[in-house]
Formats: sequence, C-alpha cells, structure tokens
Amino acid sequence: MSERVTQPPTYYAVFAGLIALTVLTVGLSLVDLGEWHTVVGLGIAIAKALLVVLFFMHLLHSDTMTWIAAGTGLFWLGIMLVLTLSDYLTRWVLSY
Amino acid sequence: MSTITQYVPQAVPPPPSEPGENYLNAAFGLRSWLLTTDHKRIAILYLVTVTLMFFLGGAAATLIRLNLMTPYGELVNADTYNKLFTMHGVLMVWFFLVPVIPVVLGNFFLPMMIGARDLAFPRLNLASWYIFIFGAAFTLWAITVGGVDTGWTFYTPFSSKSSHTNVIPTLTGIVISGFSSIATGLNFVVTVHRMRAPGLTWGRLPLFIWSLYATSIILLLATPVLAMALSLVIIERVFQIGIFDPSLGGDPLLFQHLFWFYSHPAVYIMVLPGMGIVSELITCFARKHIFGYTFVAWASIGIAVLSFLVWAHHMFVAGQAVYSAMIFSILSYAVAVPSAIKVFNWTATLYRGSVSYRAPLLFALGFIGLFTMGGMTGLFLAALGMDMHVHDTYFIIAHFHFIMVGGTVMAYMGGLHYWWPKMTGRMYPEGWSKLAALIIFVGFILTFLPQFVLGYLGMPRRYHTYPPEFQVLNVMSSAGASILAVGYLLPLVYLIWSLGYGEPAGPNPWGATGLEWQTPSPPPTDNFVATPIVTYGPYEYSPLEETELVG
Amino acid sequence: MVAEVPLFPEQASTIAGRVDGLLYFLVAVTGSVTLLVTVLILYFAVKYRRRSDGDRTPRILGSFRLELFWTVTPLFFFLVMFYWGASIYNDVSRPPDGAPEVYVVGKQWMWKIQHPDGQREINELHLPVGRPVKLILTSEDVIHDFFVPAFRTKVDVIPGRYVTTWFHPTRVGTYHLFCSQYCGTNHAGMVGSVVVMGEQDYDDWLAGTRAEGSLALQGRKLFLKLQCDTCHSPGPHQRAPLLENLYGSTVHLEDGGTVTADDAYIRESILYPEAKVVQGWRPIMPTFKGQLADKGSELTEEEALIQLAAFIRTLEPGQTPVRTESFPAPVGAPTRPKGKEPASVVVPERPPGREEPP
Amino acid sequence: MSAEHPLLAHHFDDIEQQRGAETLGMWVFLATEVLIFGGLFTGYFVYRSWYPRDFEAVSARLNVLIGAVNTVVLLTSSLTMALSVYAVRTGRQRMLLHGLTLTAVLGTAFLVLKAVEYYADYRDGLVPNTAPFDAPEHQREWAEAQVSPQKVILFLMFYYVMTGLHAVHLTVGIGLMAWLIVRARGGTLSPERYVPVEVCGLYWHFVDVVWIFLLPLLYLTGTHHPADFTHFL
Repeated sequence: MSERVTQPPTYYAVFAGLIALTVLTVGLSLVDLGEWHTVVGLGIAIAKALLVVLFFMHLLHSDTMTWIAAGTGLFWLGIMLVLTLSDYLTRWVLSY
Repeated sequence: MSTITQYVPQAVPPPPSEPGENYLNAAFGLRSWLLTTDHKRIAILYLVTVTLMFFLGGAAATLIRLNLMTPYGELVNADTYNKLFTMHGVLMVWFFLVPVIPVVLGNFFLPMMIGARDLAFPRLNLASWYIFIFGAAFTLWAITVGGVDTGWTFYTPFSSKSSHTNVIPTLTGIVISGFSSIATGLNFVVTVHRMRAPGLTWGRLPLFIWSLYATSIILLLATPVLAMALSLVIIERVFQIGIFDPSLGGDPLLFQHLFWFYSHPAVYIMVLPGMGIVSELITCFARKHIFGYTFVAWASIGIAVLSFLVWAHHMFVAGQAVYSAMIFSILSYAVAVPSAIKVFNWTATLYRGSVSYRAPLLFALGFIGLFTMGGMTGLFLAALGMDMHVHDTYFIIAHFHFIMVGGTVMAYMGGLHYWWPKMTGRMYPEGWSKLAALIIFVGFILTFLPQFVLGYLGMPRRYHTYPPEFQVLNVMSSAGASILAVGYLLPLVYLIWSLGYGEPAGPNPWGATGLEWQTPSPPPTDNFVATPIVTYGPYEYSPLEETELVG
Repeated sequence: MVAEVPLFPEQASTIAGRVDGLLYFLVAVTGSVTLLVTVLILYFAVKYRRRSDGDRTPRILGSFRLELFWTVTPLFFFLVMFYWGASIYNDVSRPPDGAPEVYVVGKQWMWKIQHPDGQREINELHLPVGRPVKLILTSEDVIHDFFVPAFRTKVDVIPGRYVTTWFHPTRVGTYHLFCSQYCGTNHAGMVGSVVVMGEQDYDDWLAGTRAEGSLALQGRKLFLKLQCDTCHSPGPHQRAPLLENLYGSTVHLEDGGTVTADDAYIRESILYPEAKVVQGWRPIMPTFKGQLADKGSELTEEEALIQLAAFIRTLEPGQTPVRTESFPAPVGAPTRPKGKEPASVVVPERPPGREEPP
Repeated sequence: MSAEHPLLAHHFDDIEQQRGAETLGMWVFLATEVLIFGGLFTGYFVYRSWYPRDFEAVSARLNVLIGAVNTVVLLTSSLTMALSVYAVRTGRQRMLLHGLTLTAVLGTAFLVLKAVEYYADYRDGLVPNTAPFDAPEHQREWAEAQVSPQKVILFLMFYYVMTGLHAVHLTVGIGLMAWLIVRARGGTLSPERYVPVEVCGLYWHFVDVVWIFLLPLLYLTGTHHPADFTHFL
C-alpha cells in the first residue's frame, strides 16, 4: 500500500478540475456539435474518471498489481462492447 | 529454474501417525460446522451440498433418458419433459459443474498447496457458502412448486413473454448463486497473489493452483454480466417493458449476446480446474516432472483470456451479421490451441515415466481420452458450414457432455480419489474404485457416442418425441446412461464406507511432492506448524543429475 | 430391423454435398490426432509401467521446439477448417438472384407456408427439384428455427424481423422439417416435411391446389379493405407518398437518411409509421399494429404484412387501385380486373423524394 | 513492522500482507462492478446505435438541471471522502468524523434529489405504463417529435435501471459510511488501522465514477435539440 499520503491541496485541485469539466460538458452539450456529441461527452467523462481514479483512489502511486486489477475491468468491458457492436453495426451491411 | 535442494521421494511412505488433533476433531457440534471459517470445513460443507445437487440433476437426466426410450415420449408429457431438461440444465450447470472443483477441492487445497494457513477472507468464504445455499433454496423451491420450462438458456422472448412457469424465482436463485461464485473467485485471486509461502514464486506454483487462478479470473469477470442479463429478464417480466421484446423495439439477440458472454467462459470455468487436477495426477502417478511446465501454466491463462472472445459461436444461425459470425469463428479456433497444448504435454509427460495404475490415474487417463474427443468435436462446431447443420441438435449435446461429464466430472472424481486420504485420513478400497472408473468410462462412451450420429442425422435437442427411425440409437444411449448412473453411485457407497472402515492413510500415500502432502492426514486446523519455506519446483520426482532437456 | 437404422442423412441439396465434404475432412483430421494421442497414452502407460516403487525416471522439463510444433500445426489445420466452413456459410447467406420466393411464418408450434402464387400450406413445403428457391421467414411469437437436415441448413426465425435462406434441391423425396430452437410446449410437435417433386409433378401440384388468388391479389384486397388507398393514391386528397414502383427504390427520409425499400421497410412502416418518414410528407399515418389479423380467415398479422408487401411489390406506375364505390369492397369481390388502364387516372410526375429503382 | 501486530488476523503472516490483501480485494471487486454496469452500457449503446433520434428526443426531456446538480453533489462527496482518508492516515480524528458525516450527508442529498427528479419525471409523463405517460398531450408530444412510444419506453427503461442500480450502490455506500462513523466515534480508526476507510473510499469513488459516465449518456444526449429541449429551467 502506498506509504505516501496525498495532501489536501492536491485533492482541492483535482476537485476544481472535476467541477470545471462538469460545467464544460454540460455547457458543450447545449451547443449543437452534431455527430461529435457522443465523442465529446464520453471524452470529458473519461477525463473526469481518470482524475478520480488516479488521485482520489490513489492509483497513481499504487503497485502494479492494483494497476492490473483496475485495467482488467476496463479491458473486459472493451471486449464486450467492441465484439457485441461488431455484430450490430454490420448486421444490415449484407441484407438482401 | 530455481536452485534445487534434492527431494528424494521416500521409497515407502512413513507409517501413518495416530490421528492427533486435526481440523475434524478440533471442535464438535453443529455450531462449529455452520459458523466455521476454516477453509477445510467449508470445503466439506460444500462437498455435501454439491453432491446433493449432482444427484438431483442426475435424477432429472435419468427421467429424460427413460422418456426417450420410445419415440412417442410416453413416460412424461411435453410440459413435464421441458421442465425436466430445464431442471437438469440449471442444477448441473450452476449448482454442480461451475462450483464443484473450485469450492470443494480448491477451497480445501489451495491454501495448503501454497503454504498458507487459510484463504485471504475466511468470513467471505463462509458467506459464499451461505449465499450458495440461499440461491439453491430459491431454485429448488421454484422447481418443487411447478418447475420452469425455458431451458437453462432462458432465451427471450420465450422466457420473458410466453413462458408461464416460475421463471422469476429460478432466475433470482441463479443470480444469487452468481454472487457466491464472485466471492470464491475474489478469495482465490487475492490469496494466490498475497499469501504464497516465502520462496514460492509463480514459476513454482503447482499447476492446479495456476488453473484455479485462471478459473477465478473468469469467475470474476464473467458472472457479473450473467447477473445483469438475468436481472434484465426479470425486469422485463415484471414491468412488461420490451428490453428484448421485438414488438416493443427490443432485440432478442441482445439477450443471447449478454447470456453467452458469461456462458461460454463458464464452460471454461467448469473444465479448467479439471485440467489442473489432471496435471497433478499425471505427474504424481507417472512419477515424472510435467512436460513443458511454463506452456501448460500459461495455457490456462490463455484459455481464461481467449474464452471471452468467442461467445457468439453459439449464435451462428441465430441471425447475427455474417461478418461478425466469421470473426467469432476464427477466434473460436484460436481458443482451441491452448487446450491442444495441454493434451500433448500430458501425453509427453507419460513418456519414460513410471506409471502406476491407481484409481486416480485411471480417472485422469479417462479424462484425457474423453476431453480430447470433446475438444475435437468443438472444432466441428467452430466451422461455420458445419455448425449450420449440427447446431441445436444432439451433436451439440454429445459435444458438451464429452467435455462436461467426460472431462470435468471425470477429473473431479480423479481429484476426489487422489486427495480423499488427505481430507479424511482414510484409504478407500482400491478394487472398487478402479471398477467404478471403468464402469463410468464404458457407460459414458455408450451414452454419448450414439448421440453424435443422432446429431448429424438431424435430431434436434430438447425434443420430447422424435421420428421413429432414431429409436435404436436413443435406446443405446439410454442403456449407456443406466450404466453411467451405476458408475456414479459406486463411489458414493465406498467413499462413505471408507470413512468408517477404510484403513488409515499416512501423510503421503502416493509419494507426491506437493506442499499439501507435508501435513498429517487429516491436516490440523492451521495446516502448517510453521509456514514452510519453498526451495524447489512442484514436480521434482527425479534426482537432479538425471536432467535431460529434450531437444 | 437393423437395415432401417439410418446412420447418415440423405444429401438432397447442393449445400449438403459440400457440408458432408467438410465433415469427412474434419473427421479425418481430428480422428487421426485423437487416435494418435490414445495410442501414445496406452503405449506409454504399458511400456513405462511402474515395476518397483524405487523406479528412477529422467527429469525431462520439456522442449521448446516440440511445443512450437504442436502450437503451429494445429493452428494451420484450424485455419483450413475455418476457411472451408466460412466459404460454405458465405454461399448459404447469399441467395441466388431471381429465385422464386416462398414466405414462411413460424407460429407457436406450426409452420404456415405461402407460395407466391397463393398456395398456402401448413407444415408442408412442396418444392420443384433442380430449381433454387429463396425463403423469407418470420415468426409470430417466439424464436423458432427452420431446419431441414437433408438440406444441411437451418436458420433461426426471429419475431419482428425477416430472415432469409435458400435451397437448391437436387433429389426428389420427402424430407424431415424440424423446429430446432426451443419454443415451448409442443416444440417437438412443430415438425413437418419438405416434399421435393419432379418438374411435371410440381406443376400439377401447383395447378391442383386451391389458391384464392395470388399473394399479390390477396394483398390488393387487404389494401382496399384497410382503406390504404384513401391516402396512398394520386389525386387532390393525396396525403401520403404513392407506393408505385416503390419496391427496391432508394427512399429519402425526413431526417436526411436514405433507406432501400425492401420487405423489412414496408413491414416497419406499416407497424411503426413514424420510424422512417419519407421526405416531404408529414407523419400522420396511424399504426396498423394489431388491426391486420382477421380471425375469420385465420389471417395472422405477419401473413397480412406479407400479402401487403407482395402487393406493393407488384405496383407499377398508375396501377394504384381506384375505389369504385364509397363503401369498402367486400372481401373477395374483384373491384377491377388487373392491368386494364382506367381512363380517368392521370399519371402524376415523380413525387419529391424518390429516385428510379436501381 | 513487528510481526505480531495487534490487528493481525491469525491467517496473515504480517500486517503488510493483510493490507495488501484488503485493498487488492476491493480493486478486484470493483472490476466485477465495472462489468455489471458494463452489461447495461452494452445494451444502451446497442439500442442507441439503432434508435439515435428516439434516444436523443427522450433524453432532451430529462431534467438536466437536477442531473448536473447531482453530479456536483457527488463530486463534492468524493472530495470529502478523500479528505477523510487523509484525516485517518494523519490521525486527525475530528476531521475524519466531519469528513465521513459530510460524505454521508451529501450521499443522502443525492438520493433525495434523485427522488425529487423521479417524481418530476412521473408528473411529466416519463414513467411508462402510468396515467401521465398515457395522457393525450404527452402522446402528442411524442408523435410530434416523430418518436414511437415503444422506443421511448426502451430509453426510459435504461434510464431507470441504470440510475436505480446506481442509487442502490450509493445506498450501500451510505451504509458503509455509517458503519465507519460508528467505528470512528468508537476510536478504533487510527493511522495504524486506516484500511477500512481506504477500502470504503475506493468503493465510494467507484460509485462516483459510474455517475460521471451516466451524466453524458443519459442526460446530455438530447440537450442540443433547441426545439424540444424545454426542460433546462
């Protein structure tokens, strides 16, 4: 377990970043970006998630085993999404 | 490899010490069993529960085979038959095959084989048994008050719209038992990572531990998706909203995707621990180091990862996209390679060994034979052109029974017979156990080989009646099933008999090299007086100077 | 008695021969490897049996080259198996153009089959030998599966969607038809037979079977009965796009997308009109979901949709049926012989949002 | 580290091994939680790829104001949780107690706001199979937006199941906070025994991360339709 104890100023900075990103994402959603809405929305969400996971959950200075555990969950989610959507997105390509 | 201090296998195992204080006589009374956190006692609790579930599922199977003796389904009517094969599927998959080897032999021997006193979270281990019992109670209650007729696959829209049997309690029971699997998987992963004895590096772990670790990865990452898929079916039945209902905009195939995302890795949950046991049995009874340790170990991890990429080969004819079917077909062939590696390595291990025909080895050799045939027919199903013909026929039934019954159950029997002396301190009768192994093997071949032929002839699965010309093959299969039933009842008799009358077994009746054999039989509550220091690999049966690196 | 025990299904379609070829290859490869493993195990077990407890065995840790060999070789064979299987699957998923289309509706525990010329059969499918036929299947309630072992193909029949498969029968005979996706109580009873007949016998059968008008004609009667022509016909009161020459054309939608007008599009627009609104028209069409079935002539919703689609498919410019009286024509009464040009109909120029069919 | 540590459970060799086990255990558990929500996200993305317009039209009707406020509430609770972890590791008992109580209060505030939002949804006819939903003016709204009611119900199902499952997880989190507060008041949480706070913190932050993804997927999908986006204020 990490011996380093994260100091409050880091937490406040991260918190400010999170609030800023939230305001950004809600604001951007009002502007008509057309196709780009999903990408922008998820991109900001991933950024916020990274902030929380790295700093609030102390992943930044955890040992590699914790990194692997965190990464596995996401990787498997990726497998499910990519392969399931591979069926749905190509289902009507060959329809007769 | 590691610096090896010489371990000379004792020619004759030391005389059995008188049974001192051990985990069985450490405490008495119901409370000591129902509130225990000792991984060995929890394993015994699971052993009793899982064996009960096995014989309940087996009873359903017997009725099914009896009904199929005649083409007109004269034993039971269509509804009862549908409920029977659903009960057989649900009980065997979720309450016997998925849990059996991890929770019985894994719970008992994982800590001992890595030199730990107990699992990482003992209380969670007991909680997992209670969750399992709670889930089983739900399912058995649903079956007794009227059963469920959706098949163990619960395909929508039949399970969500048109089935009027108690689907919801059965699904709840299965979701609850899913959490028990997650708890066991969590316990094993953390234990293997954090609680190995000093000196026990990953390269020295016994292969049974490698396979349990790989199984736990699948248990952890697949079961949550099953819990979600089945909960969505419950939600759809309760609130009548069309998640998978096409008339409300849903897609039945989405349920199949989510269900098989769990259910294909689940078949590897069932067979991987069996492979781990066979690696232990082959090395011990051939008295020889495993051939290609690294390849066999990493084949388990390879299976665990690749098993998540192949699930849609269950849906080739279900109306998925042609291109995605081809992707899954080629990935399904990739997942077959690690299994092939394992089989070839086991065969190579026997080369120039010193093979003793004890009961556990007969089960292990039976496993290799039947698992190889099961795996090979899997290659038939991965080929798109062939699966188109044999999908949902008896070819599929024969394929997965070859792997589940011929593989997992055979390996479980082998593991049980191998570690029974250590668990109970008693030896079982040698003659009877060899006879049981033979009967099970013969009964199995007679039951499931005809089903390959029936499958290719096109007899669909889950049929209460069938065209008369298939009758001879079905009668042959039913005859084989009765022999198989006898084969499974025999161990129940002589193993229980051995508890009372078996002659006491010493700490190491087979002369094996595992850490678990360096404790008295039955082992004390804390397994080891002092945590052992490991200085050599798992299968050091031959003296150092005889090392030959083939090629 | 033993002679009657079939051990191998008949080959009755072009695909059957190829699937059996793949079977022989698979059996040969896997059989030989399984035999090799079994013989090796038995040989090693006997040759190196334990003679005394003190036997000394060599400490063989493994060999990289051997492992590489039995990783790469299986992979090679697997790729061959994959390619062979995928090529068969590829051909089965592409029906030949111009093959006559037979509509199949799976309904809990029976198959209702409709030929384009109007013949309707239950659990029976008559096919001419030597001529490919394309099947368009859908289901009324749960997932079924149209499986003919002699043709070696099956396809899951999913409610709410059209799936297609095709056969090219090569041998005359009567073959089993099974439902091979569990669908409830009488799943085992949902069987039937596919009768492959010679050319002449098939034509006699076609002529002999009573058919009250072709699929398209029944669709036309339904078109009038449901009063679709009040909006979908030319003239001052036209409030919906004309359906003439629609089938196969590319339709421009209100939200800018385009879609090819096939069976699925017609079916969806009847059941969920607001899903794909044609450019330039307002979404005022009510849904006809639940109103198509007619208990009297046991016409189910899916069959009605099939008949309407078949009728719309045959609509040439200017052929939208004109109502000759104010009250709807009774079912079965011919309102106007097909093909004769009514004097009063003026062929409108092309309405917005439609291109010539490809 | 002294081998015999007062908190050492009998089956661990040393306290370092025990702490490593507990945090790894929570991280692995969170991986399974990712996959439980993953099943729902897969279903959501599949249907969104099929019915993009319907999903956007319904999402525009959701109350984005409460959604955004709830996000801020949850982020603040994550901050107070992180500060509590800092407090316990540096032995600041009062700050620990305040931090934990604040986290629990903020969590409850989130649930209260959620209940208010659900009631508002009910009134706006966004709860399938209820009277307001079937009210003629709402049905006309859907017809005008060229959205078929079935697809509306499909999106709403995902909305309720995802936020509902999240709320259940949050309730469990609040329960954990209460348990921690009791232990903190009992004085059993110290720089030596900080792991329970760390582990509950990991769980709390995970629940926050799930909400971070729910916001753009459920609330912000349709807000760019000025025409029918009436719900912001």
